Amino acid sequence: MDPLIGALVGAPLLGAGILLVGGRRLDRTGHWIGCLWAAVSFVIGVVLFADLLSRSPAQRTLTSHLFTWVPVAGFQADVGFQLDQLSMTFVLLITGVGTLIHIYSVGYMEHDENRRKFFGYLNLFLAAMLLLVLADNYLLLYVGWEGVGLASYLLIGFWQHKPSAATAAKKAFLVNRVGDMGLSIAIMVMFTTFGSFAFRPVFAHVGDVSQGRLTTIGLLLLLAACGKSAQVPLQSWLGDAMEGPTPVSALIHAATMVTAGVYLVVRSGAIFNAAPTAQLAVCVVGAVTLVFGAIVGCAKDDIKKALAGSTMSQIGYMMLAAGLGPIGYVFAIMHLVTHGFFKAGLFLGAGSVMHGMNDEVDMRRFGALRTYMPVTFVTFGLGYLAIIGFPGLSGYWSKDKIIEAAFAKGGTEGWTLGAVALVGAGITAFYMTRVMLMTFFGDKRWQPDAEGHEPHPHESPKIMTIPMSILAFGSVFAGGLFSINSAFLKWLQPVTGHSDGHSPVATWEITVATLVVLILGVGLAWQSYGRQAVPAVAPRGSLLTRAARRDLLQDDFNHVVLVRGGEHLTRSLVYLDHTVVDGAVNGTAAGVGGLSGRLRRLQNGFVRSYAVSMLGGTAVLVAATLLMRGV
Amino acid sequence: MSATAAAVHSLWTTRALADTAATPAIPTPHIEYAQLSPVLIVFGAAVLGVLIEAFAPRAARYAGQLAVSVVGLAAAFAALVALAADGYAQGRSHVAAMGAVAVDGPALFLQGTIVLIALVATFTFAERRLDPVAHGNRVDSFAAQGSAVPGGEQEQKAVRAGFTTTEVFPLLLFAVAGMMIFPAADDLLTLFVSLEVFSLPLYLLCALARRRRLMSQEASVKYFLLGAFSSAILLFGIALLYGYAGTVSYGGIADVVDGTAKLTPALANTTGNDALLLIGGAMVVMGLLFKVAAVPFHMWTPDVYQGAPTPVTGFMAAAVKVAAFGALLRLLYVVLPGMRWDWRPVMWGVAIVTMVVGAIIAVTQTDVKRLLAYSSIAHAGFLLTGVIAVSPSGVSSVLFYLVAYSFVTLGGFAVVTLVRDAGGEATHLSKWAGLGRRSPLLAAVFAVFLLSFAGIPLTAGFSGKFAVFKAAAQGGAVPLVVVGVISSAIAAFFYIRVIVMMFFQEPQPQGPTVAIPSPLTSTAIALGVAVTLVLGVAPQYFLDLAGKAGVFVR
Amino acid sequence: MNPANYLYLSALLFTIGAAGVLIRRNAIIVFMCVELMLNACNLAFVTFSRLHGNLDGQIIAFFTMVVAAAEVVVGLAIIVTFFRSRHSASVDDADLMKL
Amino acid sequence: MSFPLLTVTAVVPAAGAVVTAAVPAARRTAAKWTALAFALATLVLAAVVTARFSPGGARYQLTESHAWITAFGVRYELGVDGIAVVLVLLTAVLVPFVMLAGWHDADPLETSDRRWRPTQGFFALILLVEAMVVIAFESTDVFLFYVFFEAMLIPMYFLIGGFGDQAGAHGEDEQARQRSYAAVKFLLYNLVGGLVMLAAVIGLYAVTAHQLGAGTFSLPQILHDRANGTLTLSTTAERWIFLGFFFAFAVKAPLWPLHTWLPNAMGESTAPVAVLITAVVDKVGTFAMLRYCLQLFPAASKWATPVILVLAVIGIIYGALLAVGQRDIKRLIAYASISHFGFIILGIFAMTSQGQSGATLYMVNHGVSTAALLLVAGFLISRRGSRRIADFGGVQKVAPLLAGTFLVGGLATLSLPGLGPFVSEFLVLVGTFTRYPALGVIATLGIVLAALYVLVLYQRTMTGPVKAGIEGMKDLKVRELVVVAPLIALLLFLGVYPKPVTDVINPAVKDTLSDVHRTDPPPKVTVPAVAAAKENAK
Repeated sequence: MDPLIGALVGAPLLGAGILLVGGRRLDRTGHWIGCLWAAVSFVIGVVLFADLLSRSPAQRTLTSHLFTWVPVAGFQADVGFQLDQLSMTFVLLITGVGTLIHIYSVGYMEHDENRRKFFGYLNLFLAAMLLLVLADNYLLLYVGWEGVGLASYLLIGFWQHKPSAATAAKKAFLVNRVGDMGLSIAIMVMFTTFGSFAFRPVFAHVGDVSQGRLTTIGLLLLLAACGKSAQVPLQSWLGDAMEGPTPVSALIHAATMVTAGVYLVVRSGAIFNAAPTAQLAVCVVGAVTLVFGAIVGCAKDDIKKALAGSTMSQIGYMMLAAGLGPIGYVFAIMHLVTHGFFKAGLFLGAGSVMHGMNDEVDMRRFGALRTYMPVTFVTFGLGYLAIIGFPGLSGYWSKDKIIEAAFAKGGTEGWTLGAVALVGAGITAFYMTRVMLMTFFGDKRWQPDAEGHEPHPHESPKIMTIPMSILAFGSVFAGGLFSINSAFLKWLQPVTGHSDGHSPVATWEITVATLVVLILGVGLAWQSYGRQAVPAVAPRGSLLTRAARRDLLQDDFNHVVLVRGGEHLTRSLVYLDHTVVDGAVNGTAAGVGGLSGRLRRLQNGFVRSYAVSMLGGTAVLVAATLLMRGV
Repeated sequence: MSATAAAVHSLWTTRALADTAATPAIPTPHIEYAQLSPVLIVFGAAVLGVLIEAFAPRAARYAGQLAVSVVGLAAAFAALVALAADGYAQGRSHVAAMGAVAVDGPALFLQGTIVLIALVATFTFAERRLDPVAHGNRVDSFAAQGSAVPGGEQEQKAVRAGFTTTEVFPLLLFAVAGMMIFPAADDLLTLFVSLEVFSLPLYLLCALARRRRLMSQEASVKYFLLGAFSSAILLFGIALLYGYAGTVSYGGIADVVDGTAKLTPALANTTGNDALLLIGGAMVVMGLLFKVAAVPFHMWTPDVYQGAPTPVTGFMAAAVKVAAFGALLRLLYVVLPGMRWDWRPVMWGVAIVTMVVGAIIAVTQTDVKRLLAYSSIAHAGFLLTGVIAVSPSGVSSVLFYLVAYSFVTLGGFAVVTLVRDAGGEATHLSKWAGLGRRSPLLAAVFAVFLLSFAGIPLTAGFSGKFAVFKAAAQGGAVPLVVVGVISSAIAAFFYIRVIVMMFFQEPQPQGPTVAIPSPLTSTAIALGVAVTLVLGVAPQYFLDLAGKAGVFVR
Repeated sequence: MNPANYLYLSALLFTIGAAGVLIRRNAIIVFMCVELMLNACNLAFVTFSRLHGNLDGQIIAFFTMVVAAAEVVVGLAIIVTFFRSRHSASVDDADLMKL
Repeated sequence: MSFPLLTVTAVVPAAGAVVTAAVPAARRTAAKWTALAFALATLVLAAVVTARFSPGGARYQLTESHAWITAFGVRYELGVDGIAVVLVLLTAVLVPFVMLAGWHDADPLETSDRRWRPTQGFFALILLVEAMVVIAFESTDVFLFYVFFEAMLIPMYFLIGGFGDQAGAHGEDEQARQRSYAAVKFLLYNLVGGLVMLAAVIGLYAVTAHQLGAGTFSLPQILHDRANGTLTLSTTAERWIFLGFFFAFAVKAPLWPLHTWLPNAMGESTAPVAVLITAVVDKVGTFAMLRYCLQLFPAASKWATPVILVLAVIGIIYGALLAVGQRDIKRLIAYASISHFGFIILGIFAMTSQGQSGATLYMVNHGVSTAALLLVAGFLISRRGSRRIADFGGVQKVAPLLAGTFLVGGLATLSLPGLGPFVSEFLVLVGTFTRYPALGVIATLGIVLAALYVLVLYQRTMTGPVKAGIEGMKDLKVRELVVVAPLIALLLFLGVYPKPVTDVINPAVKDTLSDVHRTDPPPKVTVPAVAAAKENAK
């Protein structure tokens, strides 16, 4: 079985290699090759899953050590994999959703001459993501970590001729790099602490280390997670990332990559459990982000950006849960999976809409589409219900659990976090309803695009709608299935561990509360977007709205402080390098030259002055000699 | 003879006999002709040259002179080798000619060097392919008739008649003979006389350029006046030393300095008076520093080097340095070692000033010959660092450096003679722009010489520099080494500048042409390159040679 | 009288000669001043010879004279050609080459 | 005596230089092929050297020792340790690519002058540099090393000054001026460094001569004599001599603030020559720090370590920031290199096995990655006839292959995991962090800045709408692909499986560390790392 783990990563990597090296001659078949390798890895994943199920819960950890990577004295980095329930869950999510989105993209990217490259990148992403979740040590995880970063860079900037896309890609990579810095430093600390950075030895010796160090490691890991999972304060790139093709947004920036941060935290549970401060930090970040994202989501008119905001906020939920420790780990992952389904579904829906509307993204120019693209409407709608946590659908099962767990943390922390999570649920309901109404209901607000083509909304081809439907199915039933006598909990528990915190409030009370805020949110949205017509141009809106439209001014802050500041710094440094550092050297040269010119004048061509210098010299010579003797 | 006469004679003689008892008989001097043969051969050749000038028909002179010079010098070199082989370099080295001339390692080594330099110089003197043919006669770089007024009627005639100044060869030979004695001189009188013997011909040679005669004559006048001035000072120094020691022989003075010689108390007020010693010593040293062109006695160098006919410049730059440093070494190591604590600090100062000033002034030069002049000054400074290390390794390092330097210098000036335009040699640097394009080989050769001057590894210059600096450092003069290093960095700058000119700049439209030399000049240049590379890559043999020759007889 | 006085005299002559070299413009005169210096040396030699009671000094004096003579020959030749080509014997006119 | 393999490895390119230079002017192509043939022969020899070298064995292997200049106590001593081997191999690998990339760089514009033979000169000089660099890596005699350390400046100088690219921001004359300025600056900077070192070398000789009776430059002998106490440097002497050596190497490396010659030199010279400078010649500097500074003067090295480390870190950040601020592609890469050299020096003087192995590996990786990036940049520049970033834009639209390879080179430069540089950079950082956490963290900032300047460069040149002057741009030719593809393959290999290289390096590093009496700081919790790996692997 073990070699299969390697094959899991190898298959899409091979695909990527073929597609990128193969060149133009593969243009015609490229996309199918891509889908093929994605599917292969999914199949392998399923096989391995079956294998795991066939074992007793304690035996469900497979490892395979490929080769020694970097051996330098104490520093032993290996290329080795570890497949346990946690990574298995991710493998299935990644390969499954991944494959679906591959297929969807065949249709969506049909008219793009670089489709082959696109699939190459997608495969590359799958490989990197699988490496990330399968690595058995942090350094290899780091490789996958940056690998997905690269894939996301390439895919966001896929339409490189669009400056906005190129900029967004660059921004994404840079912000991620800041996070990666955290991860790499964390690894260094681990190495200096444990003399290793592989999961087993590190987790095994957590006990023998001062809490301070663990907190440091934890916070550094959190920094990394923030970068990858677009958590405050490193969230600013996700919105721009929507410049990429929609399937990318669905796969990378909704379902899988952005959730890597959550994976990192849960995977490092052993460390976090021993470092409460770090855990609290995770909770806070999560809580802040879930509100932040939700607010942003409310204000955006760009459908994808709105969804991006919601992604942020949902991941905030997961982070919050992960920060709660054993109480929350399982639910974090569970929400991650369900979110994978419905958010991917929503994005694909959005993509389908854009596909029908000449790539229009402004919701104020949609409206009344439900009749024109029914399948999209239905799938999107189901995803909508799922995300707002409509009772019985996936989101309900996972999100409520998180809210419950937040309360269960106990103490004021518990109450605050719980409250925040609850409010977040309400806002979620609001902005999702808003998206729903503005897109599919109301009256037509369509407008010709730049080239003046009137939009002719139409249902997307089967190849796109089928994946959408499958995802919709998932977003409806996944949560339920997981929760049947808490199968998911039992499945993950051996890895993450679990404890039922004693919630100060009963489960039913929370459910009721959630429903209440949900109805409030929906109602509010209906009030402002359903009852009255949506203006084609955005009204000025309140201060908060305007701030939210600008991602709550976070970008402006970055721009002023980092970009401007950086520019000034570099410009002054360039000047300094030229004038001071180099100037010193050239100055010396000039000085010698000047001195030379001055000394030259002594050579005035007159014999007599030469004679003077000779006689003077002799006098000095004599005097000096006498002086030496002191006569 | 008649009786009266005899009587008268007897009268005289008896009286003479009467006081012969009082006056001691003066012994007939005993001269070791064999050991002095090299010098004597060269002198003989010179005299022969004069005779040729006097009696041979014009047409025959050039060939005759060339033959005599070459043969004479070759013979002299052979004699030197023979002497060295007989072990005069080490074991049997002693003072010949009644204590006038030393025959020892350094002397033989330096004389050999000088003779070889002279041989190469003879070739460059004899070069007749460079200047355009004048009225059907091949001409060399010397004036048709030295006495004729530049541009005057008489000169026209001389040129038309195809006159050439073949006197240069005997002059060269006389100078060489003087130079050979100079480093071997073992008493101050010989020192002074030989100094004049090689200086006077050089004064004349400087005045004999075919092109730019005014500059040539000016150079000659400057050189002559300053040279005479310096030799006068030197002579006064000698007088004082004589007054101090009562003798002018190196050995004698050294004994007095060491206090080994017993002094007549009656004369104690003058004899052994340190003031005389110090002042006299300083003045003599100054005379030698003038010849080696050390700051502040260097000012004649650029002007003379620029004005003199380039072959002469090359000869002077190489040979005079060798001879003068030889004499300086002998003076400081044989006569004044006892008072090294007095002169060493002073020489420190001179060395530092020489290195730094030479290098710095050169930075802004625009004329190749002046540039090389200043570089020669800087090199004098480097050599002085070797002199200051009072140790055998110091001597040998200086000897080695002199060989390396002199042949590269000869080659360098030989190259300068080849780059010509309408007005003769094109010595202004701006004219050298793009030479690397026009004739890569020549430019490459000159670049090699420059790199050697700059002391880049794998060239003779580096080996020499390393040798002297090493000796200095071992002699405890580390600061001097540091200064040397810094000034060689400065020096590198202007050597590089020339290379930049030659290779990285576009050639100018009416730039100079490169004359195709005869085998004579080619030999000189080739030899320069050979020495540069051999001494740079495999210097061991020559270092040993210099090392063996590193001990002075006393 | 004290022979040392001869030394003072010679030193004086030497100084005068040197001063002349520095001060006078005419090449001939400059040269003559050099000769004067040489003769100052001679005086010194002879005096010392007398003091030491050996003949070396006097012999050297003769040598010096010969050398001086030779110098005159060469020197005058040079100076004359110089004069003929410039119609001036002023050493200050000899400044074609400088810097 | 055995076959003088090392000598031959150096002699072959030297001979090649002579032969190539001798090819008549008209037969330009013949000259190129001759040169390439010799370069490949050298590569084969280098491979043989590597094969014959046994990592576990003696410290210096394949040694040769002959008297050279006994008067100076100089011997012709060759010998390679693991570090030297990999660097020799790197040199031998890069030179053929440099030649291929510069295939047409030295074709004379007008073929009228029969005697003017720039092409022959160009290739001959490259071979000459290779020969000198190789012997410098191989020599175990300080003087021998110094000789070639200095001598290699001359051919480099002619390469820089003689063959600049015609793609400056200014006119032709200004171009020439700039170029010769750069060449002179390069030469003088390094010459001054070298001369300072000369003083130190002489000092070393004086000391050894004074204590051992006969002066010596032989590294093994000096080490041996120091070990058994017959040779002891006084603290002050050791420090002064160390500074003399280090100054020269710091100029060559280059270490901040002695770096300013590099941007000029790399900016004005053609891309292949720039590669030669930064990927081959500069390595001699860092290599020499590792071999001579640390081994000859351990105490002084430790004494100077704090300052050097700080300078190195400054260099990392400073170089990266200036790279961000550049408007000229080649200058940008030059400043990036300065930043990378900061990393290398940091690794060397962190004095941990990770640091030094990382630094050595870094030399290799930096060589390859910079070569890839610079050469592609060169193709780009020669197509557009300009080095100014502003003159480019949207290249990926017209020349996707060019853009792609450029991106890979860039990603290597920002040390993306999976490509060689990542491994070495991480090793250096870890190695530094274990002993100097603060410096390690600051240095880590460098990876963010690296991402910044690389991606900004890529964005401005390759993405966005196609700029005027780019429309007609051709994609990579076969020859160019032959140059780039292997380099990229090499980068991937080094990134995925560097073990073969580290296995060669590690023993040498171990010896060096024992010379400076340094051991790695142990982890807080003693998990025997290998055991941990095993435990992990089971």
